[in-house]
Amino acid sequence: MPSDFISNLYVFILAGFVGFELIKRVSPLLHTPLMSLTNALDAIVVVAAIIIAGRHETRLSVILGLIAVSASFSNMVGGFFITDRMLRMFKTGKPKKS
Amino acid sequence: MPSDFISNLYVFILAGFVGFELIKRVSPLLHTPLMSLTNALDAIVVVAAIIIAGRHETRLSVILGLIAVSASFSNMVGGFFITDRMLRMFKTGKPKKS
Amino acid sequence: MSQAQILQLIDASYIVAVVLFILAIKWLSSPASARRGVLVGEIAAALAVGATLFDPQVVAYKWIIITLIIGAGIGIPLGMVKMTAVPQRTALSHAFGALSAAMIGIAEYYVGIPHVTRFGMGEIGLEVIIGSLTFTGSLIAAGKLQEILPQRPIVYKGQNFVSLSVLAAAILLAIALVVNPEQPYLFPAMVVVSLTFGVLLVTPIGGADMPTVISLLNSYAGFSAALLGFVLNNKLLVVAGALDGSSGFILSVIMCKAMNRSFTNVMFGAFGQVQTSSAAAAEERTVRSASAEEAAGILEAANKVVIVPGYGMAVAQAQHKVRELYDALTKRGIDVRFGIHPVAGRMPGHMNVLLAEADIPYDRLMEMDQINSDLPQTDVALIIGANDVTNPAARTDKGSPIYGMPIIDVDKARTVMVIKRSMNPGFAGIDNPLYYLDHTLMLFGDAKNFVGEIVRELSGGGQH
Amino acid sequence: MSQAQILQLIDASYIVAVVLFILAIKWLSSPASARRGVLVGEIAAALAVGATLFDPQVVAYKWIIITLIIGAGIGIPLGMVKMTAVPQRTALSHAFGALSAAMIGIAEYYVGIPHVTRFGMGEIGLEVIIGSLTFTGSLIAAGKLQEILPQRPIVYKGQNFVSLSVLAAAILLAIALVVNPEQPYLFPAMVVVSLTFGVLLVTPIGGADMPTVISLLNSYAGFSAALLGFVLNNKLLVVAGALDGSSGFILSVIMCKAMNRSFTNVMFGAFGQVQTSSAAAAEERTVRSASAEEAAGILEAANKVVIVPGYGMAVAQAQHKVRELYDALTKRGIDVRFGIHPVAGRMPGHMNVLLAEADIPYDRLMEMDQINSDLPQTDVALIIGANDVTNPAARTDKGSPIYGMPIIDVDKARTVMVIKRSMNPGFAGIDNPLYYLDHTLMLFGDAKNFVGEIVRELSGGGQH
Ligand SMILES: NC(=O)c1ccc[n+]([C@@H]2O[C@H](COP(=O)([O-])OP(=O)(O)OC[C@H]3O[C@@H](n4cnc5c(N)ncnc54)[C@H](OP(=O)(O)O)[C@@H]3O)[C@@H](O)[C@H]2O)c1
Ligand SMILES: NC(=O)c1ccc[n+]([C@@H]2O[C@H](COP(=O)([O-])OP(=O)(O)OC[C@H]3O[C@@H](n4cnc5c(N)ncnc54)[C@H](OP(=O)(O)O)[C@@H]3O)[C@@H](O)[C@H]2O)c1
Repeated sequence: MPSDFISNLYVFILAGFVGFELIKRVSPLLHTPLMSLTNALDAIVVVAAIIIAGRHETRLSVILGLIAVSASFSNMVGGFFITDRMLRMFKTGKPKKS
Repeated sequence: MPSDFISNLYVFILAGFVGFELIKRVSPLLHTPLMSLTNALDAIVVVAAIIIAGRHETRLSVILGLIAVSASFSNMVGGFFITDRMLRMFKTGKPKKS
Repeated sequence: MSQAQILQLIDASYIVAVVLFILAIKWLSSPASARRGVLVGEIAAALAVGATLFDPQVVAYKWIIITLIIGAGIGIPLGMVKMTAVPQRTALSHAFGALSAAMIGIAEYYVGIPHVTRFGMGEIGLEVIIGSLTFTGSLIAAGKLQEILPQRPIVYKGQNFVSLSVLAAAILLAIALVVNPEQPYLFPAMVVVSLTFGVLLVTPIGGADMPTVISLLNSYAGFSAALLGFVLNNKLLVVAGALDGSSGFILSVIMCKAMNRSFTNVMFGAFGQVQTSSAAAAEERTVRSASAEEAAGILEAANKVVIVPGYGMAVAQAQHKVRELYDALTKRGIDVRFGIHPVAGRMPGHMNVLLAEADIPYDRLMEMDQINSDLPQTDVALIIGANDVTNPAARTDKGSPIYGMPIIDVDKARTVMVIKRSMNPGFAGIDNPLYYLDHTLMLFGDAKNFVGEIVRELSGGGQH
Repeated sequence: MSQAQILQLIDASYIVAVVLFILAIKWLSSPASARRGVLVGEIAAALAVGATLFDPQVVAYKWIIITLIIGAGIGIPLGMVKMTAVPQRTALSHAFGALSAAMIGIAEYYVGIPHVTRFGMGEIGLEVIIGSLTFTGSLIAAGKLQEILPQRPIVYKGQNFVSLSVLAAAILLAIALVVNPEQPYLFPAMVVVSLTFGVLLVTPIGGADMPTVISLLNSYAGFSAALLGFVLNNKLLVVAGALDGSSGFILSVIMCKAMNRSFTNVMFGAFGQVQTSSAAAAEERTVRSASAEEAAGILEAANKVVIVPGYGMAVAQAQHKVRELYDALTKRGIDVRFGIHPVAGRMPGHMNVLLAEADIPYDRLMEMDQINSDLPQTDVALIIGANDVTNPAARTDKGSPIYGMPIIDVDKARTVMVIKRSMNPGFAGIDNPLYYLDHTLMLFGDAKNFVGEIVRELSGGGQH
């Protein structure tokens, strides 16, 4: 096992625990926004896509990379956009809270 | 910044979040055992001590390492021991729970 | 600035992004802080993307900028879809996410050979398999939810066997590649087989199980991103993927619990085939139905009303009419609250979003347990396009497919009124004894129109 | 087994250990699962230590085994101390932990030079500074708690200035070493200065603030371990250290909140100097005191009794007598519960442990908020060796040093009885208006004896 793998494994396990502890406490009220937000965060793969496409190695890698760029970036934009749209709709009856 | 440092930093930050989320939910009832348990876990530095002492490089490093071995191992043994002793004392009135 | 410095800045910005990502999810946990969560998420994403553009490896910008703009062009409309279309939008976004993960993995492979190590090959293989099957699987799911594809499960004999052997084939190809990464023709084969498996996996699943499937695909998408992080040794991806993965996983567990069903049952149970038999048995027993006018009268007489919305409210787009009803009743000093079942509708939190869209304050939306303790003291339970989530058979009838599923105990209320178009069953395809109780009134009609009529009655003039 | 394989197994076992460590803390959160938590913690530790012994780098075993045995020999007695000695034991264990962290850091430096990089030097320097100051600081804290050293803060003019400049010196030395790690004589200097700073840091702090200080030192010990993990690139240490560090930090925050004081005030406030002034003012006002017999009578007449224990119960070792009292009263069908203030006693959870030791079921131990809502319906509040945590001045008297500290509102009970030896103030050194209320009875005497007498009265025979 290369040492990179080991340290990535640590990061993965720990991030998994963090995610688990945080997400199981998200109020059911917000489960739909939760889905779209995590989507948007996941779309951070765009950084990898940018590098692949930007390295300009083979025609194939560039094309695949560019597809990945637009696919994931559309997720990022759309995900944040719709999440915020949904959350703006949540209002409390009692004056000033959210 | 060497790359090892970066990955250790990730691990540190994530572990910090995990610790924070978990520990702030420990019932005040158990704050004393919590202290002694985390102590015992912290005593895991003994593994580093064992390696330093075991590598047998300089007389100084061996001596310091051996001091570290007994200091931290005493924490490990004592910490687990007293934590369990305390927890054994916690009994509920209602039959069977803990 | 020297290359080394730039790389350090990129590293630093990624670490900051990771922290902000975690805070984003932390703050999403309550409506009060949720929007702050989105904001930091956006900042983090902008930071990471911005920093990456300065990466010395990136030499060609023109097309990246163009594709980024294209991406934004696709993303914005997808961010503006109607709330009722959110499920299919979500499925589609999983497809996109998985697509890019797969694309990058494939590119890595072809750029890498002949220098791909066995270990690296293993990582890439796994990543590409999961990415590909999630891609096609999510597309099918989106199709079913958009009702382009048939909603009901498409099943044939020995299909689970076929699907699983296709999966096995994909894995075997991956193993073969690990043994010797130097076989470029095996790689495309693996991709194709994985894509096929995605299709086979989702097609046989009934439309109403899609939400669970979506969340499951959500976690796959997340894990493929995390795996990509392993392949590229990019910890930002590992963290983001792990967060997304665990979120999808937890949501699907919650759903399965709320439906009292197991993963395997959802994935391979081919749930939701029309079972007219039980529905037929219904006809004998008598049902009392009522008009909008009568319904309005009963509501006016009540002090405490609980409204239980369901999938039907979503399809009928009735949420705004429901809001009008809520206003009319509260204006009369009647206490109106909403009982939200965790799996009411077609995705977790579906009802909350719709009602919030109609400006109903979220502190009026009660979770199942809260509302169940109040229902016995409730005068009227008004069910709007909900069915399974109110089916008492889940409590009583051991034989019922939904037996054991926690439900909203509307039958405990003094009067029960049910708005739906017919006696047809809900997605579980089973009859609902609730409709035959003496204190139940059926209000037949489309949710939107019927609620509209009630509102008109309440606002005095029933003349039309 | 090949070296590479062994190293992989060690890596694997460390990862498993990390997961188990996290589960250990997760399960500690509730009494029901807490012991399981300890168990997995032990398994993880055994696994990690066991695996490490096979590390190919380890060539000399004899002395390691011997020192391990010595360590166990020290640890076991330290694990058997009386519950009242737990605070000093904890302080001592921080000292040990910090000691080993520092030792290893120092060894790394001398083994490393002349090949220590600047970055590595920075890590080592920081690690050794924190380790050393935590070592001496914890020793002083332990000494104060064990009352070997004077409890009350030792202060002189401009002392904060002196302490901080010593710290500055340590940091400057570290920086000098980073600039050029090749100056072996600077390194010992840095260690000595850091050790000195630890002493200066804790000596001026009052004995009763030690618990906060302990938790703070706890987090330092944790962070030095984590830093050591950075130095040795050992992620197991990083995680364990981070967990320990955050735990110590959170506990000290909780304590400061519960005392309504800031970190800086605790660290540099030199809190708890005797302030007889206010105590003197007391004498004028009248106090009603009562005998064990009267107290017993009042308790017998009550339906709901709340017992509020404090530091006094700990010093008097009265918990077992209190248990007898609890039994005697519950036998009479009286509802007895305990109101536990978060900072009652001398460490967080102190009272819970003592009462649990005396076999009082933990579901009778109520947190401050729970009990406060019940106190108005309580017949008798019996305070045993508690003072500050019951001082109404915290609610009313803006001038009081503890103003704003949340307290247990015993004064709301119908009758208040206070067992303490005198009118002397508690650690905050301030007078307690509670004692002058009309419905307050002072029961003067040592907690253990007095409770014993009450029990004897209750069990009929007061003749002795
Ligand atoms: N939310 C989730 O995450 C999730 C996930 C997986 C599965 N599910 C399943 O989805 C179901 C959700 O339960 P549910 O009670 O919300 O929905 P349901 O059980 O599917 O029932 C919806 C009812 O609404 C009525 N309806 C449909 N269109 C209507 C319209 N235009 N106007 C008025 N009524 C209309 C239908 O009756 P008519 O045809 O007679 O009008 C139908 O009986 C549960 O079985 C749950 O297990 C949900
Ligand atoms: N728990 C923590 O983590 C923590 C941390 C930091 C600070 N503190 C501080 O410690 C204090 C704890 O409050 P507390 O009310 O528990 O204790 P306290 O305010 O210190 O009062 C203890 C009382 O017990 C009495 N006492 C002493 N020995 C006794 C004996 N043998 N028999 C009977 N009574 C005896 C003393 O009065 P007599 O001398 O008249 O008997 C004293 O007034 C708080 O001020 C808190 O801020 C606690």
